[in-house]
Amino acid sequence: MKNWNPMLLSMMQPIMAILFGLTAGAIVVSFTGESVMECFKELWRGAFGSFYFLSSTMARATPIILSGLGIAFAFRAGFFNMGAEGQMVLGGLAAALTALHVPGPGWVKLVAALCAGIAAGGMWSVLAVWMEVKFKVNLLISTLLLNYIAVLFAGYIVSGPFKDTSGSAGLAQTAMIDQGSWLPKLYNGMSVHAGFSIAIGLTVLFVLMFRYSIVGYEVKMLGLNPSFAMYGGVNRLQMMIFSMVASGGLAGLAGGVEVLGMQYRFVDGALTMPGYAWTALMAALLANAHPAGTAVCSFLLAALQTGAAGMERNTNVPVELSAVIQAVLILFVSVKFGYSFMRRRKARKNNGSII
Amino acid sequence: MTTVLEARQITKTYGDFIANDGIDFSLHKGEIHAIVGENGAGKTTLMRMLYGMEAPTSGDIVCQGEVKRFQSPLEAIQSGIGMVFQHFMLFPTYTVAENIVIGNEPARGIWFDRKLAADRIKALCETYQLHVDPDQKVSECSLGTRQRIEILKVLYNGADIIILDEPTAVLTPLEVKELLVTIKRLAKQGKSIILITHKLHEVMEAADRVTVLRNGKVTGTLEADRTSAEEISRLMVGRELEGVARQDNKAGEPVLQVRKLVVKGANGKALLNDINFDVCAGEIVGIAGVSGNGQSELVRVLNGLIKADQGSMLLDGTDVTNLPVRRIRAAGLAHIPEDRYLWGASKDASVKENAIMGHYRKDGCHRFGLLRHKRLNQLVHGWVQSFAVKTASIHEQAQYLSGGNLQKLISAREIGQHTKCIIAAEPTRGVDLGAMEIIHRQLLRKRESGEAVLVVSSELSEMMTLSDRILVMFEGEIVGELKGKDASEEEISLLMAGGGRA
Amino acid sequence: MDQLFDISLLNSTIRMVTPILLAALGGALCARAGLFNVGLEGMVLAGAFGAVLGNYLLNNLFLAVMFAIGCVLLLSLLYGYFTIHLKANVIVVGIAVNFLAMGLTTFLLSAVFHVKGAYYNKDMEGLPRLDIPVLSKVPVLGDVVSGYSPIVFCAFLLVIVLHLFLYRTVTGFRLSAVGQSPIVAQSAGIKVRRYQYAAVLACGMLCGLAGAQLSLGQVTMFAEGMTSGRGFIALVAMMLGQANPAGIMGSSLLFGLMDALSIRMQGLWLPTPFTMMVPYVVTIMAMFFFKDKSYLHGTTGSSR
Amino acid sequence: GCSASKTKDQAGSDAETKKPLRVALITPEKIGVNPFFQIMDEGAKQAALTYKVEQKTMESADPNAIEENLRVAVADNYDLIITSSFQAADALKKVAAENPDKKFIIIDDVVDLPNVRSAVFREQEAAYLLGAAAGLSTKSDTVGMVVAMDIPLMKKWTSGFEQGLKATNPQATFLVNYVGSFTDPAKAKELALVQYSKGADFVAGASAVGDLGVFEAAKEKGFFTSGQDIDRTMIDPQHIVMSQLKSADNVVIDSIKQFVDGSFAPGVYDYGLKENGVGITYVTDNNPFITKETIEKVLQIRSDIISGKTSVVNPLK
Ligand SMILES: Nc1ncnc2c1ncn2[C@@H]1O[C@H](COP(=O)(O)OP(=O)(O)OP(=O)(O)O)[C@@H](O)[C@H]1O
Ligand SMILES: Nc1ncnc2c1ncn2[C@@H]1O[C@H](COP(=O)(O)OP(=O)(O)OP(=O)(O)O)[C@@H](O)[C@H]1O
Ligand SMILES: [Mg+2]
Ligand SMILES: [Mg+2]
Repeated sequence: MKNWNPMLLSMMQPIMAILFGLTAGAIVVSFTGESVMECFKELWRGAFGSFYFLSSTMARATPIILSGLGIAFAFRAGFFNMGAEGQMVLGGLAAALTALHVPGPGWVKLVAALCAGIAAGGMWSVLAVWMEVKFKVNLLISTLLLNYIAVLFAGYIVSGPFKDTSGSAGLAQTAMIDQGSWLPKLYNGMSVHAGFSIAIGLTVLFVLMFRYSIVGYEVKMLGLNPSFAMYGGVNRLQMMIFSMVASGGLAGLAGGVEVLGMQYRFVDGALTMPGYAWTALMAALLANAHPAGTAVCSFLLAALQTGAAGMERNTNVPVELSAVIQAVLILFVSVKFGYSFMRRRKARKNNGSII
Repeated sequence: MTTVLEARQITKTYGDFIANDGIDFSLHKGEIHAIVGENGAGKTTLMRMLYGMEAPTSGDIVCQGEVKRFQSPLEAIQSGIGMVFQHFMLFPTYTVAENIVIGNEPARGIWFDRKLAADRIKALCETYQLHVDPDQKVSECSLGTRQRIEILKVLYNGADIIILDEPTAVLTPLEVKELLVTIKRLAKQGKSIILITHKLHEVMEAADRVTVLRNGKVTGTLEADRTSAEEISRLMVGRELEGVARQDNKAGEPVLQVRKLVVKGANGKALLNDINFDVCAGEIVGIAGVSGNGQSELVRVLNGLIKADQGSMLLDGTDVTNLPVRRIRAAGLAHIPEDRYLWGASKDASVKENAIMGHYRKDGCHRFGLLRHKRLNQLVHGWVQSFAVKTASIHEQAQYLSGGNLQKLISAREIGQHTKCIIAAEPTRGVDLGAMEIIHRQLLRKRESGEAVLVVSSELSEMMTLSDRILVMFEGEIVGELKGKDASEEEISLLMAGGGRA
Repeated sequence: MDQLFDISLLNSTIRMVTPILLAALGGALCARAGLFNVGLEGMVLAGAFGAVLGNYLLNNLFLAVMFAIGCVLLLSLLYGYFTIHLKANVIVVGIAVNFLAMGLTTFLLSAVFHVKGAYYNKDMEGLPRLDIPVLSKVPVLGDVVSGYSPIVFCAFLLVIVLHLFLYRTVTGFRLSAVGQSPIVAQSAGIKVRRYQYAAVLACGMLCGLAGAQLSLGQVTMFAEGMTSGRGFIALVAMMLGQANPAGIMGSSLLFGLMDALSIRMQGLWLPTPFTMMVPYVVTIMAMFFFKDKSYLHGTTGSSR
Repeated sequence: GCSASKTKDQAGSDAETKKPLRVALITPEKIGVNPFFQIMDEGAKQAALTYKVEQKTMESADPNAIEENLRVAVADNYDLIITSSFQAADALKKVAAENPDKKFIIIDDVVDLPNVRSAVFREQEAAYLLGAAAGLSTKSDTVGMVVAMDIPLMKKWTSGFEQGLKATNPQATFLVNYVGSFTDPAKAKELALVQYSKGADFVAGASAVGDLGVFEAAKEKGFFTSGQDIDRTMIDPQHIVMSQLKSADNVVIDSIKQFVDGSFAPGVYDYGLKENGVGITYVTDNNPFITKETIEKVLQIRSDIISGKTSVVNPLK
């Protein structure tokens, strides 16, 4: 029972808060003179209204869940990875290039590409670890700055050496990957692809890992009190490398999966423009870095985004306002009403509110 | 005799749990009133209410004849109440003066007059005969100095009523003596003082009256000069203390051998210099010393948390010098750390997660990289029972344990490792008498079963009850060795102060 | 190589750096109060829009800047309410504030000005350029230090003011105490929330100024998303400068100078994406030399 | 999209006679910083009025939304679905192949399917004219261009411009700087100022919203500049002396017209100077930079390009 409570709570609070957020959203909508009920209906329909929309919500949630899990993983071990975006971009790039240039049958390319994505993301985040260990560069800053470098670098690769030369050739993107090495779609004509299954599988794996495995225990202890973990024989450096590699690797996998399952090529900006990494960061923070909670929050945030697109299409709420409504909803989700109210005392004891 | 502060039928409940149950308590002007009780008896809770940090569930607080409802510590401060928390409330990066004046800074217009602050602190130091250097950074101060800073802070804010929550737990004997002298002087100057402590000899030495709490209730308020430590402890624990018996047994082969150990600090200065000693099977060796003379470093280097620059250490015949913590532990070393919140436990983890640290890699506790929860639960339950750890469940967060109970849990964990050698650093700091007995008895039992025990403590009485031999450290060196039986407090104190050097 | 350095390089560095500097100072105040403000980007954007809107509505530059500040104050009040009162996660709220600012400004752009993308009016007046009476006559120095909008001078003045504030005044002292440990500060009788709100509002003011400089000082227009990541650079500058005004000025100038240099390096020998990396790479490398990151402990959680 | 209801009402009047055709325009990004999509939207709205069709514009918030919008448009049974740019090409390839009975148009990229009509522009030809005009007019023999991003697509502008410049003024220096963003007028302005300080007396804007920054720099320092995609000269005719045009609106209007009158056919349509799909405008009166003779020369070059006498190299081929 005790074991379940925190997990249940970490899932319940966002749902509770969404209700408050919807009320606030209703106020915004009513300013535009649209029917509030109509808008929310469209918001719902755009996210879950039909199997098609549900599947695109799932597709959109895929990279968010994966990189969210990555961020949560590092966070559990006590490290803040703000570099998911760069890791994702490099992962996507590596996956695309591998799928294009590695010889062999389609599935070999696919597997190699996914591994390359993980490796690229993992290596990029290990660079930040190296700087932290060697020069005491704060992870938060280095991972943030490495994003810019990764994005610029990927932009160079696909507008220079590995540019797509078919078609109008004016585009910063790689050539299209052969159909044989695409991640299969889960349902015909729907956007959700096998990457979603990978994401769900990994979520379950992490839940189990944190509950039952030695590594999970060590990661958790390191995150809660590094000195205590070190005193008990946990090797901080090893764990730091492990968790940051896992974190970056998951973000890289998110990029790879998006490339191999959605776009079938690496397109400059296609991974950064939708703001997956930021959404993933929010999901991980909202769920307090709990893996299942992170997946649920990722899914809800993705639903919010696809729902907003649906609302845009089918009502007269201007496009710009949907961003406002999203922001308002997120603000309220972030409050975790039920939770923080119950734990206010504890928060005070814990040195205030920060993170 | 005027009553300055009074608690009338105060009750405090946390959910179903009654932390304070109809407490009546009064503090007279100019008296030192000790409050004693087991860990979790509700002492701190009562103080938090008197200081406005918590609101009583029912009952009244009467201050200078008026019923008060403090909304915040600020209001308590304004009514002349000051509190020194056991866990220091100081900003380590600020100077002593800054820490003292904060909240009530001397200012010229909007400007913070640091010079005036320092002058005022100096004057304050003179008045109360408490000496600190106003310009020193708190992070560089010893624990004793920090304690003085806390008291000065309270005095600076003009408090007439001073609450001290276990002020002596972290101090060295010398510092304790000084502190008690200070407290008595303050009482003479008209301040009223509440002193919480687990050490009855301190109560007997300093207090005018004693209030004993047990399970949230007052079991008695006594005049200190008309009672005895035995009576107090009976009221506290609800039974007679048995005392710990020591059997004579012969020391065996050396288990832990330390040779020519040198550890250098960041600036190249030797923190430990040429340390040599053995701890044999069936022997308890005590390490005494004023804090800051290298004991912490010694413990840490033995456990692999810092690296030795020279020298070697052998554990049960194998060389474990500079091995990673895990390897040293696997080779047979257990360790009760001195700072339980920093090293010894994770407040946000559950009791069980805290208890299995260091055990989870043992045979039988894991399979295919997975933890065997059933087995571990059994283990932890066993420890909780045999060490009488008060906790609602082993899945409760460790932060809800009172300090003493947490210490019992840590001791249980480390003693339960069944290693050839155990290092116990300050094993009973902040622990009540009953619990202290349990821990001492367990350490002695280890000795009797032929294991090697190294105790590091600033508590001389503890050192003398437990140790077969006592090593005294001064400035990173071992400056003397005494037989536990023949050692006198004076002798040890002299060595600790560097008297053995010449 | 002499192509790379000239006075206009310094001029352009100072102009480009001002919004970053102001936002970073605001971020530093929040960091000092224990709040890690990721919402700088959105706050500056709101300021930029507010300035143009104020100028359009009130037709007075001073009032326009005040209007910008007012707009951002509202936004930062929201930020403060959620983070301080409701204890929501600061980073999540920061990101939401960024979304909110982006959405609101584009919405209002079309609602008020009936344009999409950007509002530009040739007749709209920008902030005046100020010449410093005597200094501007001095040959080289005069060119470097004068001819900027008042906000530029204001920003550099604020560095000094904030430095004095943080290290010399009672309020600044208490603010830093709050950031170091809210619990300890509270036990010393300091009204922690009040200080946190004050810091957040001051941050809002500075971001309002930053935005006004961007949309009325540097150019005279509003374009959606015109902050283009400056808020995040400000965040980095704040961290690199250890939330200390002089340090922040140093790190902002370093970044600005590298940015200006990277412009000049375009087309020389490196492909453009690599020249564009220069400021980021140099900033990371600069951090190799700053080892004391103690102040970050409460605020971020690189190791909680 | 807020236009749907209006056109619906209008269409209601002759609803009995025949159901109006329905046209969806799906932009690959939000209509905002890029005037190209704005004029496309305007063209579609205008055509909707003229040809009495029901029209709806869907803006895609990010690249992933494009495919979804396309699919929704198909599901909602729009008769003609117009989209644009390379971002939409992959999505369109999929959706169009799955729906062979639907008619699609893609503007600014090629999708080679029997039910898709592709319209592409030869921007380099207009850029060539711009470069030629600049080459003929520059007094300092230095001209510049502020470009949004260093991506291959933008080569059509830079390379075309350079070809025109070198053809008319071989010794002229050509400065190019990249903003690194489509939405950063402040940096674009600084870049224009840098080019001015290096001696450029003409700086062409090719940086989307950033162009406004370039214009402002020109006004401040008194050099000359040009706009892009639509006629920007009226903003400040004294300094913005030319504008390079790309008539996406005309393409949209044309296509809708053909669709309505039944002459719509798939295939690749290439719009250059000849087809009036691209071009440039000049400020003719009171223009100290571009003289009458220059204009005549440029017009000559224009007809040379149209006749094929002068050929402009497509940098992307
Ligand atoms: N906020 C709280 N919520 C729930 N239980 C609490 C809370 N505060 C204290 N307790 C419980 O109340 C009891 C009394 O705690 P208190 O700190 O007063 O004990 P104490 O006498 O100071 O013990 P120690 O000697 O260890 O310091 C403990 O069992 C503790 O777990
Ligand atoms: N919010 C809370 N909820 C539950 N228990 C709490 C809460 N706050 C404090 N406690 C408990 O109240 C007691 C008092 O806490 P405090 O910080 O004073 O430690 P302490 O028991 O005095 O420590 P020590 O033994 O080291 O003396 C502890 O047992 C702590 O676990
Ligand atoms: Mg206590
Ligand atoms: Mg205690």
